[in-house]
Amino acid sequence: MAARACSAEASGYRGTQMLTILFDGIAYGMLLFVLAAGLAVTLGLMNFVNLAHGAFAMAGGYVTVLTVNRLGVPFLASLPIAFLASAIAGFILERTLYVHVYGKSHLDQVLFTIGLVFMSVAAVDYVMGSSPVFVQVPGSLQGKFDLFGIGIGRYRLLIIIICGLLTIALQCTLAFTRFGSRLRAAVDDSRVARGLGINVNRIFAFTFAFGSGLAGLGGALGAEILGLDPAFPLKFMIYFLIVVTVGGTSSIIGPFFASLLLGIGDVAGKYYVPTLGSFVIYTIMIVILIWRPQGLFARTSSR
Amino acid sequence: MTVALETIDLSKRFAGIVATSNVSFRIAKGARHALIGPNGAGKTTLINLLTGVQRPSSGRIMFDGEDISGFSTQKRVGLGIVRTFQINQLFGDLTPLETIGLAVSERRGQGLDWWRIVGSRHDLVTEVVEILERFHLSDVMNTRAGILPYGKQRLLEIALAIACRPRVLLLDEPAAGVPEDERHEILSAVASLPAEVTVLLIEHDMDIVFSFADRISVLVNGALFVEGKPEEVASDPRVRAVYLGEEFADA
Amino acid sequence: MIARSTIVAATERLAARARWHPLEFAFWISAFSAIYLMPSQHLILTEIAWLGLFALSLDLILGYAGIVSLGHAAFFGFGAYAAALLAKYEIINEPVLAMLAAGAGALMLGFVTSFLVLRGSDLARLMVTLGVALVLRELANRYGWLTGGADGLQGVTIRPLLGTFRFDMFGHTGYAYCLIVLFVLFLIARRLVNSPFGLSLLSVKGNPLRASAIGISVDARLVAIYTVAAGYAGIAGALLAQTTAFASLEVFSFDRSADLLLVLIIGGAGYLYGGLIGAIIFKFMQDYLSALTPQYWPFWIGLVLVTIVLVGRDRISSWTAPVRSLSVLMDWRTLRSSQVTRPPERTFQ
Amino acid sequence: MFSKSMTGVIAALAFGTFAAGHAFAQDTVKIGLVVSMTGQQASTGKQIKAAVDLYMKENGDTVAGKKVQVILRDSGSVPDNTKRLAQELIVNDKVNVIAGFEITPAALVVAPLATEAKVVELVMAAGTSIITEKSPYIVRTSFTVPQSCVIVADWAAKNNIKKVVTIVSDYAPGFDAEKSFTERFTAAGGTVSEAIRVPLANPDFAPFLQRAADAKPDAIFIFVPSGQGGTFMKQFAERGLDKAGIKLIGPGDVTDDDLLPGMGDAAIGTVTAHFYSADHDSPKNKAYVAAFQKANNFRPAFMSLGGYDGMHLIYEALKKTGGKADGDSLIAAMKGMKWESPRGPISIDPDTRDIVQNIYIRKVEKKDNQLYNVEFATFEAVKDPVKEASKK
Repeated sequence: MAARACSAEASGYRGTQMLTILFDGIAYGMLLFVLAAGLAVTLGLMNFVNLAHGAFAMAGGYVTVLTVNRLGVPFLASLPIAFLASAIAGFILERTLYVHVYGKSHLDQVLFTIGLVFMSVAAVDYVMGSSPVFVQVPGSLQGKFDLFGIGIGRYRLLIIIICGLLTIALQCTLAFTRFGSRLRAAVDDSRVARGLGINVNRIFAFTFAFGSGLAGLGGALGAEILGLDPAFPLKFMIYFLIVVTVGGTSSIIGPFFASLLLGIGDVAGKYYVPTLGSFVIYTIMIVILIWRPQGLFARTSSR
Repeated sequence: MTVALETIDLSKRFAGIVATSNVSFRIAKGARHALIGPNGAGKTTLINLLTGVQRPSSGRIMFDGEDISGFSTQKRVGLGIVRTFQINQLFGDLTPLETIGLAVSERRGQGLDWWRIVGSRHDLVTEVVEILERFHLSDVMNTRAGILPYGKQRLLEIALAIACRPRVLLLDEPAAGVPEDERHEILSAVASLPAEVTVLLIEHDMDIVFSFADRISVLVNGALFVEGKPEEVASDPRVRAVYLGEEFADA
Repeated sequence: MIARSTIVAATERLAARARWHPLEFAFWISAFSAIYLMPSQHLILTEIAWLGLFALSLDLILGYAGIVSLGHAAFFGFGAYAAALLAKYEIINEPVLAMLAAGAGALMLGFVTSFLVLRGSDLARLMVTLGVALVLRELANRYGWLTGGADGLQGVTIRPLLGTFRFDMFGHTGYAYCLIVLFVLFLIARRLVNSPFGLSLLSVKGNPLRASAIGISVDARLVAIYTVAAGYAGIAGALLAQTTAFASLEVFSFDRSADLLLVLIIGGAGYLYGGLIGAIIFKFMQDYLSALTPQYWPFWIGLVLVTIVLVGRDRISSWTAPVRSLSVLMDWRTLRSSQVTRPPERTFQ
Repeated sequence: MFSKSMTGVIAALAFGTFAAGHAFAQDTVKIGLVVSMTGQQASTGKQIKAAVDLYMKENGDTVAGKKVQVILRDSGSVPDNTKRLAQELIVNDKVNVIAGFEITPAALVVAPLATEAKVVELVMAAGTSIITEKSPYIVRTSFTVPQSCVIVADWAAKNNIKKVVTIVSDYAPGFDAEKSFTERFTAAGGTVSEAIRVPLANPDFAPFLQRAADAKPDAIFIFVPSGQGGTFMKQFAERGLDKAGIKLIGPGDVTDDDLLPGMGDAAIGTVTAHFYSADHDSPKNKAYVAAFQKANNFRPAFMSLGGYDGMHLIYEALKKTGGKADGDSLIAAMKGMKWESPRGPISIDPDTRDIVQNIYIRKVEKKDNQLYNVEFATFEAVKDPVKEASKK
């Protein structure tokens, strides 16, 4: 009797633990999505492999650190600033540099963007120093509270809310606005879209800037959880790439689910089998890519 | 007659669309067989099926009485079923010399030979040169295929197929897009193909068809419509209606 | 009736690509004379030698078969750990044999993983190759009892070469050893790319559809060359491990694969010398920069990459003009060897 | 091919003359400083570099009639680079001392060179105990991980902490920390309910912390390499563990002075044992901190001391040998050297060539709105416990 009660309690406890882990995983996943969404679009739209995407995320992160810690801007207010800063940076780079590389081979694109990563890493190191930095997050966002025994980290909750809203907004833009339809047309087949008189380049420039902005926002939000130092773009590049390759680039729903899978898998893996490391994730990625080279969620109808 | 290549109820469907429906026809050994039909009649699909680029949804392909439906492209090439392409599919970076040299060494099963230097085999080179000469390519044998004049590229296309020693040769519009003055070279090359080689010619140009073929199959909407001797087909009213009529309308 | 002269000419032309050019002799003579002329440089020259071999192996798949890889370090690392472990646990004490064994191991690994890169877009290939390297890195990290994990494999002692030449602190033995291995493997590679097999690789790279239409089994050829390249990379790794008597997780790192691409691109892909020349330029450049500004040299490396791409690899390669002329004489194909990947088709839809 | 011989020749000339020039210039003592200025350990490398520069600024670059010259090389945190760079410094630049090494593998991989070339290897950071045993020419001015761990173990046992979960990074110093703490703590009657190891490369501590928290210990013992402490502390707070009454103890790496200011109030109350705090109350340290912060815009962290005292050790040794700079005389002079460092009184153990220093128990507190490790107990002249144990 007592034994059963106790075991039941234990299992209940385990249950809530699982939910806590799930919660963390979702938060992590959503963060990854916001970070990688831009990459997915640029890839789908221009078939452009941008390994330097993480650099924009890092930029956003450092902007937040500067505005909050040095200028004393409130944390939440600094997020849009981070977004804008990265977006502008993205726009300028796109117009000045990236635009010359679209026509080139994937190898060229990889070389080019890796080069940008190296440069950004060294540059930030020069300006900000190489030790990790932290955003002074308001106390109201620190710590956690319990909800039916589930540990809810305040900050992670914030992440889920913001990223959730962003995702919905993105999906709606793509689904219902004129821009969205043009974008989808361009992603489906840029040649046809051009034929229809859609200015693919302008759409791309805008999307690129927006994607960079999202990355910047992600970087700003992520600094607290992922940590922020000059090596950021290199550390997380792999994760972004996993998200887009596994998720496919024909829609943003694919990358979204891929991010969630990755986030939950990563956190749960570390909690339940801490000894296993990232081994599982990489293996799964390879398997998926062999099984579905176009990505897990790619539309199969398209040739 | 001895049958070289035969299809039995061959069908191919893509996502609902029927590209080839129950095509059953035979090509006699040494025949000069033409396959004609209006655009979108499924001629190219049929070739893809015959060469193994695509797999049939149903039906069989027989070669010398052997069912080869499941064979890979390269295996069929090994058997002697070789094709040319309607749009040039050449190795832009290779010269005709190298292209033919490659094809010959592959045919001789020396493709995995990684130790001997290309051209170290005298008999091979002789054969290569012979083919180049036959297709009037020896003068341009050291020019990149990518920058050859179009007519020469078409010749190389055919020469490349011949280098594989075909027993059945599938010619997909060999003269397509070749300016008038260069055509005769191609046509004579086609005409001078060794008699023992069975030829299936896919062609739009009626002059070529009727000057060349001793048997004609008409394909309409993926199905075999009419088959017979050139004069029969030419005189067949349905064909005139469906196909030639259209042709004339176009002209 | 065929003109004999044509046959002779044809034979000439077909054999031309394989003929040795004076500049090539000069290259190797100066490389070997460095054993005596630049004793103070042997340490860095050693690195150049194995890096050159590593880049050569990438050239085999990238320049000759058009396979893009961001994870070539997988085989390099495998070879390095294999050699180091063989020495540490005194399984094979003679370095040359150990090196060959390591190479063979990497070769097998290459064969197994080659089937992963047959299909899919460039990006998928990039990710798969990268993934393989990451997985190996994780494994090496997991099995710390064997590999030393994050601390690297300590306590490796490399026995004297052929039982007589010990690896001295000045890298004299090391350089001679690496250079000879490099030279032998280069000869084999050179032979290979000028053979009918090499020609068929170019055809597969240029137009797989057509290649299969003349009876070439494309997949088999890709598997073959990928396997060979993996073996080369493994041997390069083994050379690193043996000359430093050490192996750490870094051998698998992404940066290594990325640097490797840079090395090959600097020299130019598709004529075998690209990797070697790239290694020379890259190493001296890196050495110079990192001595000049120890903190921020990656910035300049990055700048070089970006510039190379923006200016265009073909044009950049012209600043290695003498080298180029050599390559041109050897094989005009290198003028376009920069087309290592087909123009991006919409593979991601 | 041209470019090869060209580059080769140029390099040969450049380096050649270089090396030659040095070979003749016997009146200079050369110190090869191999640290990572880029890559994972960059922050550590920069601390050391800054301290070395500071020392030379304060004490000039001539000692015992010799000109001291430091040649800096970036190892990029890659051990096999470290080996080659060290090798080149020894062979081509003919350095008298080879110093730096913030990661254990780097320090170990150079040991055979030091022995073969009879050159002093001065370890300014890496903290694994065994290092100094790998060559008779190795001397260490930083610390050994166990030094702090056993002290904090004693302290925990005395301050009714019964049940502990250990979290360490998955590499040699981590194992040292885990081992030395666990042995000492369990010997004193405590229990370690779970031992968690986190991957060294870009870690996400959250899941591990959750796991630790679910074990409901009195305290979590943490060791992570300097530089990762901040992220850890953030996530410790985010888990709400500070509120849950779970104490945080460990060697001082986690509350690295360099990062402490950014950690936020979550860090307050963390009890660590370590050999240096920027808050250490001595005139020498006050001066050191002031000068250091003036020269760089960051606080001196414990890692900087290895560099500062390392230079001091070299200078003093040279004075003692009257400028004789060969490996044997230098190492002989260094053994048993005693002096007052900003961190407090320290000496070099003549038997092990390892550092002997005070270990302080500190608690993170806010002083004039800045977080500091405030020392409240001192254990004097602590030797490396691992070597001590092995002696018995």
